[in-house]
Amino acid sequence: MIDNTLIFPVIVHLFTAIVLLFFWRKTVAQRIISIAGSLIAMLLAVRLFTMVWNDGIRTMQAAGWDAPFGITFVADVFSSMMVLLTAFSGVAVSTYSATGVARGRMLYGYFPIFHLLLMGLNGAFLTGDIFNLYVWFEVIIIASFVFMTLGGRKAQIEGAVKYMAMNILASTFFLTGIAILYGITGTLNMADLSLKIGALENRKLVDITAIFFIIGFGIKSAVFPLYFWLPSSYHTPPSAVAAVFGGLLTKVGIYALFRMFTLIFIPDDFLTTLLVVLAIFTIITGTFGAVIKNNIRRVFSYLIVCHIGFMVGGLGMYSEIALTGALLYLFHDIMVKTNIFLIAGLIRKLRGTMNMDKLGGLYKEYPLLSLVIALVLFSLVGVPPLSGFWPKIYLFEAGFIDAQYALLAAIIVGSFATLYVIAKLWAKVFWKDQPELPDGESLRDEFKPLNRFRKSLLVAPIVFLAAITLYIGLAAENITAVAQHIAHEMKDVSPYIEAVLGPNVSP
Amino acid sequence: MVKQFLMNLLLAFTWVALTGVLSYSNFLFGFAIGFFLLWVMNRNESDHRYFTRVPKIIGFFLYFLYEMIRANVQVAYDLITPKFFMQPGIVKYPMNAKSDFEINLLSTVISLTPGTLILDVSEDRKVLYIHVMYLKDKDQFIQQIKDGFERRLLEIIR
Amino acid sequence: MLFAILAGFIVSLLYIPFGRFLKGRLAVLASLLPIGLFTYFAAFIPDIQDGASIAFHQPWVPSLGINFDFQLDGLSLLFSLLITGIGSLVFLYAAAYLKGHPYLDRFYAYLSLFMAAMLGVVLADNVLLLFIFWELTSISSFFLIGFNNDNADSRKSALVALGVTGGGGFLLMAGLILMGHLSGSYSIQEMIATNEYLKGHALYGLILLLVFVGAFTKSAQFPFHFWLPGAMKAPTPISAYLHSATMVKAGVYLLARLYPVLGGTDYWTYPLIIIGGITMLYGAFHSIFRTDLKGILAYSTISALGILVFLIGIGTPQSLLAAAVFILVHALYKAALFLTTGVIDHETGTRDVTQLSGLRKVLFPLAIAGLLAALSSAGLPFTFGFIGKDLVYEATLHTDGILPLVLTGLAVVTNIFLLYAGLLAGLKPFAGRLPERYSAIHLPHALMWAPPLLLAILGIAFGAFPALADASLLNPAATAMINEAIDSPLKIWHGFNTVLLLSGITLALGVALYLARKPSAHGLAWIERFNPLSPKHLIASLTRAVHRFAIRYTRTLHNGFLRVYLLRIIIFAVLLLAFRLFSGGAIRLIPDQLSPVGIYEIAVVGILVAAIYLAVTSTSRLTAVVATSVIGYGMCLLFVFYSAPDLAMTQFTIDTLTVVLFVLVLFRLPSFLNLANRGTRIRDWLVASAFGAVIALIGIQVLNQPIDDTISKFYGDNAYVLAKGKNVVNVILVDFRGFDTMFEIVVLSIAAIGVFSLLKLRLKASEKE
Amino acid sequence: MISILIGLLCTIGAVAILIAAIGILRMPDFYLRLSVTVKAATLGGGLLLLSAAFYFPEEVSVTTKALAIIFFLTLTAPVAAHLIGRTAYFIGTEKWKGTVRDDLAGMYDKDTHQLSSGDATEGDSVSHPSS
Amino acid sequence: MTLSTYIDYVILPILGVALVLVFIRIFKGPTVVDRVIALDLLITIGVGVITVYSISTQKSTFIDVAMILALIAFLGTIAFSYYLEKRGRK
Amino acid sequence: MELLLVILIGILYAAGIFMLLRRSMVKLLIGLTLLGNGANLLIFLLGGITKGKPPVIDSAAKLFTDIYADPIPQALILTAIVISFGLQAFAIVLLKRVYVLINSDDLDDLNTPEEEDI
Amino acid sequence: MLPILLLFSLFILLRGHYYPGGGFVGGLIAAIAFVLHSFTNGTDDTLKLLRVHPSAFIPVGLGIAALSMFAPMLVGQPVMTGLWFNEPFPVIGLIGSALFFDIGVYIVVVGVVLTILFTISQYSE
Ligand code: NA
Ligand code: NA
Repeated sequence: MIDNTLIFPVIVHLFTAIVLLFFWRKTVAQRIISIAGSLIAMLLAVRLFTMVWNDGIRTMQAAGWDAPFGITFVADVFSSMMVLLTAFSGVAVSTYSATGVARGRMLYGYFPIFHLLLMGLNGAFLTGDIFNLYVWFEVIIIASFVFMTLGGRKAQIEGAVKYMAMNILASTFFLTGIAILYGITGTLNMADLSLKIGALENRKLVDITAIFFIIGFGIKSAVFPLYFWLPSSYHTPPSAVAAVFGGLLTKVGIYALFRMFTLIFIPDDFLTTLLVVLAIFTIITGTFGAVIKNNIRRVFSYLIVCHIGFMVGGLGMYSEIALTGALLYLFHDIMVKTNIFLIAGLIRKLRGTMNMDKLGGLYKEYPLLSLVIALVLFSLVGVPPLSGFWPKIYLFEAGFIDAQYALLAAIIVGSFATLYVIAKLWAKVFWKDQPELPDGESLRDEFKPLNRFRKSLLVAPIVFLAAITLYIGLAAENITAVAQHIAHEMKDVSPYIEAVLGPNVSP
Repeated sequence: MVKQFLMNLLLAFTWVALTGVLSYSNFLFGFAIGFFLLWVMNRNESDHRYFTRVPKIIGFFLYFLYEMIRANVQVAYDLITPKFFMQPGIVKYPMNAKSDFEINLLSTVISLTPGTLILDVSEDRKVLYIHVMYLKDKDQFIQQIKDGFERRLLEIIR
Repeated sequence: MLFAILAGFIVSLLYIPFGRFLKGRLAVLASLLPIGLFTYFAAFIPDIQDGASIAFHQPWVPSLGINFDFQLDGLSLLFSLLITGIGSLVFLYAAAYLKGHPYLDRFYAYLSLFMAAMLGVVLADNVLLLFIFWELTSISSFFLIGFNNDNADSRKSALVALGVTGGGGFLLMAGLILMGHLSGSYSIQEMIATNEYLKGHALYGLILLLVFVGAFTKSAQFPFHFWLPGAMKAPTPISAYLHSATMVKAGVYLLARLYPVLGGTDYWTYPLIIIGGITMLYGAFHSIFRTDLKGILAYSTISALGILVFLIGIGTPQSLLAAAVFILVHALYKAALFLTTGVIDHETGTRDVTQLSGLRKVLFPLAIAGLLAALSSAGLPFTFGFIGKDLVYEATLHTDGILPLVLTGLAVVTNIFLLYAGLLAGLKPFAGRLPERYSAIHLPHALMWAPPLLLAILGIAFGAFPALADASLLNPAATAMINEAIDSPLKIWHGFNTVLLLSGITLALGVALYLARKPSAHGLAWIERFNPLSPKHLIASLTRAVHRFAIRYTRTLHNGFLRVYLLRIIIFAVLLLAFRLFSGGAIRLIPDQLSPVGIYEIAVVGILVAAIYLAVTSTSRLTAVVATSVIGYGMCLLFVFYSAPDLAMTQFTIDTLTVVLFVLVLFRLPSFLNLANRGTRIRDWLVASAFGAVIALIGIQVLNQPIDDTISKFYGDNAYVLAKGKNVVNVILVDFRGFDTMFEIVVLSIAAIGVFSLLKLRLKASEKE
Repeated sequence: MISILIGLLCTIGAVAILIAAIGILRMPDFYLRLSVTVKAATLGGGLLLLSAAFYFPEEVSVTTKALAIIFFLTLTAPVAAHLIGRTAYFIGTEKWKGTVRDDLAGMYDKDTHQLSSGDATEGDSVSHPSS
Repeated sequence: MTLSTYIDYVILPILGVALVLVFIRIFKGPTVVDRVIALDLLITIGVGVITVYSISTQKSTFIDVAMILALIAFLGTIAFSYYLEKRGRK
Repeated sequence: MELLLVILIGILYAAGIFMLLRRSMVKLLIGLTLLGNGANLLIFLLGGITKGKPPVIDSAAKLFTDIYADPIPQALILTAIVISFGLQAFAIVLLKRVYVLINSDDLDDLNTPEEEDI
Repeated sequence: MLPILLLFSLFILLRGHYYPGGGFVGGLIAAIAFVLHSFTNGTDDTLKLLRVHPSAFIPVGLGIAALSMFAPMLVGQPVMTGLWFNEPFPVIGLIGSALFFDIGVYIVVVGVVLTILFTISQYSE
């Protein structure tokens, strides 16, 4: 069946970016086009998701070449869900950016890069070809390099150098993995790879190949001991950018890990142990980092690391329950992490700093807004019944089933640390009165002078994402059903393979 | 003069079309025939230069080839024998060539000949600075270039 | 029933838009909610008394087995009535207490939220649902303790409370999930059905550990008790409500609720007896040294909670009945004392018990309330406290072995201290001479003295006429715990027996102590000398140590040096790869079908290797660039030799462009400095060589693997026939795999935009983000 | 027959290139190396290309390309040599001790790198540049 | 002996040796300009190698590669001289 | 030849890694280039190498009449080369900015203390 | 020099489907032609010659490539499917969407390379 629908989320962003490039120096037009493009992308993503949810996996054989000869695009529930969440984040960030990002940045390609980045993410989620995935990853990383350096402040450049070096190294690992994969199977189509790798006698080579992907994607998703770039860089770019990074970039690494390690490399004992151990250290490392930092975004950066461990741990346990938990966490995390960086940006707008010691009095001044933020923060912590709570049920249960007590303990420690850190943040930033600033520093409230419309452009995205988070939490049955469905598909990949290669292929 | 050249080309292409053999040798052959025909048919004094210049170009080319091989052999001999007997130096060479085209062509030719290399042209475009490998005598070298490349070149161009 | 529980949430949300209307006189209206709920639950008393239990079911997250499953039985009802009843009084009291407070609406919102959460805890039949509400009580408590959020102490106390209860919460969650996993359901009713399996399971101990820690943190058991005195930073009505009467009893409730599931084994009994025992003694002992009224009450609350845990630990029918009674007794008198204290604080501005006396002359109704509550807490005959204490002794005496002696002794000592504390809090401020400075005090609004008085009177009433609460409430509550009927009605008078003797001793010694010992700052100072040994300080210093370690860990790992990060990544990769490469099976060397080698190929490879060496070792940047481009050109030749003209072209052009770029950027940079010492270089060489060797070995392994050429055959066969091109590589690039190319040029475009912006964009100082 | 011609052309070309290679390796200073390599390599490369032109007689495009490359090489090689030679002189690349003459010395303006013809000052100096 | 073997066993080795010799100059330097001209020569030899290789394999396709090399090779040299001179000028 | 190439690839990777571990950003970039070359060559080698048979159909034919080199690795490498050029170009410019900012390319100087966060 | 190289680059572009070459290499050669021009005449001159800033080529090229990629969608074919004119054209051979795609690539590459190089060279001047 010819079905171009599933590539629409990619096309929309591509054309939005091209149109934006034609309006290179017209910032008003750029804002309008960007928000419009994001909204259209969201509608298309919703449509794609409902189609896939109702009718099953959809594929598109690019250029009309049947798999495995051409590049196949596949929308299963997992990828269309990721596209959907990306679209939500996209709408929020693009709206936020309209006021939240300096005009100078808009004049130098902020919005086109933003849409190309989103395009890259959607492409990565939808592709069914391993080398094409590499291309998407490169789109994502070059866009993120540009995003990270846009503006060229010293801190940004410093962060960017480290970010760049480690991400290019990750790409090299990825590429090396592809080289070996092609060398042992002669194919690049992921469904085909699933069959061929499954049939391969030489498990040692399979494991070795898998290691390259673990390291490549592990760097991208900031897994211990490969995470160093993240705390080095995420506190430097504008918050809108950090929101995309925090919400989506590490997650695309997680997505790829999940895809690779459920479809192509079925984890054996070696890989499971490896993933679980990495997860434990990741959580602990993130925990330690988060509790000692004083800058909001640095805290959030380490929390990202910490929570990545939850998801990797879920993958490592590799039971349907564990995968469900990890996926639930992933969905929740995308929404919340995007939002908390937007919130950090808003705080910065309100006070001119993100140093918790220099902040205070927000609850007194903006009680309602503070409550919305509190909702998001407590979702992050996983206060029941908010969104972060549900995945833990699955993860805990999976941990007991697998007797992964160390991982369980780590998750508990990580959750506890998140709670502690967020409560501390709340107390310092919202409860505490605004402290006296040291000499020479003054409060800069860039929010107050804005008119109502521009204020709402900053606040609406936060409320929007908070509403989604709230929905995820309160209507947990829906999202749970999605996660369970995906987890089931991960354990039984034959529908995926049949959708791609046709019904006559027997695994 | 351009007219004759174009005419000659046209004749060469016609020849190729007629014979139906699309190859360089055939084209060159056609060009030669065309040249001959045009030369025979030429009755106009002012266009006469075309027919003297073509042989001169060929002559210059042969001279250049000879110089190149001679110098190459000289350098090669020096290289493969253990001891160097060269005497390098940088010589200031006052040109007769004036236009950019002339200067470029001259310096290309000089540079392409082994043993000599243009290092720079002075800002007022009067002087070439030439690096020479076998510099026995400055004036003799200058004279050699003047009588050799530069004269022949200018004859063709002017 | 769902609505009854959700009402609190809904109301608290309504405070956001409508709260400001409630700040003035209308504040009293806030108490309509708890009063209404109290009435609602009170209506169930007859049914429950008849042994019925009311269930409610509403699907929520069926795939997780988490639904709105509620069950109203004796235990739930007892707690529900406590929550709504004392809630009603506290709501009313607060209307006067916090009159004119700018954030009164917030206060009621939090309080309603809390009340709803607490009702959820006690009514839930599903452990995860219970846990959800449990955590909500922690959160609302966090907001309530930190209600005076401009005060640093308040914030700190709120953080500590949340830290302890939240941390315990996560463990509890693990325990509950483990229980649910083992019994196959999260429903408590169904768990009771499988309780034998649970108790016999290897993980039973772990379940108990996790559940106990959860309950202990919430109910302030030693050594997690220290957050509770800190929580007294909250406004007094909150202390009365959350931190004495209701929330802190959630842990006790949980233990009581799970008794039929997990209780009755040695693993259950001994830890609870030991921890409960320590807590009750520790709390009671500490309470007598406090001079702050709220401090006294806080420690005596800890002690009371200890007693409850202790009783549930003993787990005999008597002890459970005793627990049910004591829950009610304690709630009544402790709330009364707190509310009294609140008025004293409100009117005199101090809670220092050494400063207070004679207030009966100005606050007479409160003096009555205080006196009655103190009497009840002292367990004088004809008070409800008397019945409670009797039952405790009864329970301790009826245990097995040598325990009765020890336990009873423990209980007696505890009760002596508690009696002293009760008198100190309820009697001392009102007794004696009224100091001059307090003579101008007027009796506050009735809303502030009526509630404590009512509570205190109830305490006496239930004591004088135990039947009032027995069959209707307490017996069903105990029945629910023990899962069988208890046939021993509460009596005022058991005759002359050991219990009465013990009561007498307790009373005599307690009163003697009260008369002999005056509270003083000196005593407080003495007990505070032991602070460094207290759990609070031990845990605080543990926290500091962890914090220090976290700093060191993070600084060491994330030290700012890119090369160190990269080194670690590579070492990690090498170790993993080498481990898998060398484990299991030897490495085979290349098969027979190798292609021959020409001299020129060797020359090219040799040059490549030498160029790599040059690039690595050169001290001039430009030389390094030259060497790098030689590598590129060498690759280009290799591509030519091995049939890849397109690649060769591209490699060459790209390489040349890269050189140009490098030269453009580098020409002003000075030459390299040798920044690494010999050791570092050797180490790096070792790591790098190991990595290279591993890659090469893997390459050899892969070469052994036969290549499947189906796809490349397909391309070769169809490139011209179907895709109309003869250069198959190009056909792949623009057709078969055109998507790659499309987005590869997107990569280039982004890079160009990036370069442009990076070099041109200079933000103004005002453009922060 | 034609293959013998091709073989011959190839051989001469290869030898010319070899000589250039020996030259660049053996010559004692930069200018001499430059001088040697440009020509020999151009000659060698040209001859090799010519032999390819002969080898694929039926493919006109190959001949065209071969000739185009030869043309291009002859055109660009001297220019490149001129540029790099001049640059080398600027940055003070040392000359061989056997160098007998340097008319360029002192002719460059140090700041603008403008080269005078020396006619005004008649700078026929033999001295080495001060840099 | 066919032309192909002659090229494989005589011409290409000669060119290979030439490549090595030139590379030694790149290696030795001593100055950047030495390396640059050696690089230039290296590419010219590369053009030769590719040309004879295309004769040897009878694939005229490779001539295209040689052409690209010849066309672009001097860009690097020019860039070097342009900027080295600029650096000298400060 | 495969063995020779495998060794070369190993050396490329090793050298690339060694250069990544230096303090100079220029060396870092060269290291990334070397790694990229190594990876490309690895794809090339592992895809199977064939001498002198480019995957171009003869002008007279419609199909291959002879064996030919696998075109897929070539297409992949081509894409990879182009992409890494994009990254490389950006990285080089980043190097320029670094140099302008800190007047050296010493990566150890890229550590603004945390106290200067905004 | 510039026109020769440009012509050559177009040649490489158009024949890419049959022989080595194509939009990518062609674009690089064209870009290099302009770079050489800028070396001899200065960047400003070259920019004048181009009339628009090279960065403007990027969206144009991307647009062409993207349109030729997505055009098949309009006729109900999968994205990227080759659409072809039936009759071959002289020199170029068959013309199809692949060629337009390659032209897009060519333009993008020219734009990208020139943007990068000119931005840097102007920056350092
Ligand atoms: Na000699
Ligand atoms: Na191509």
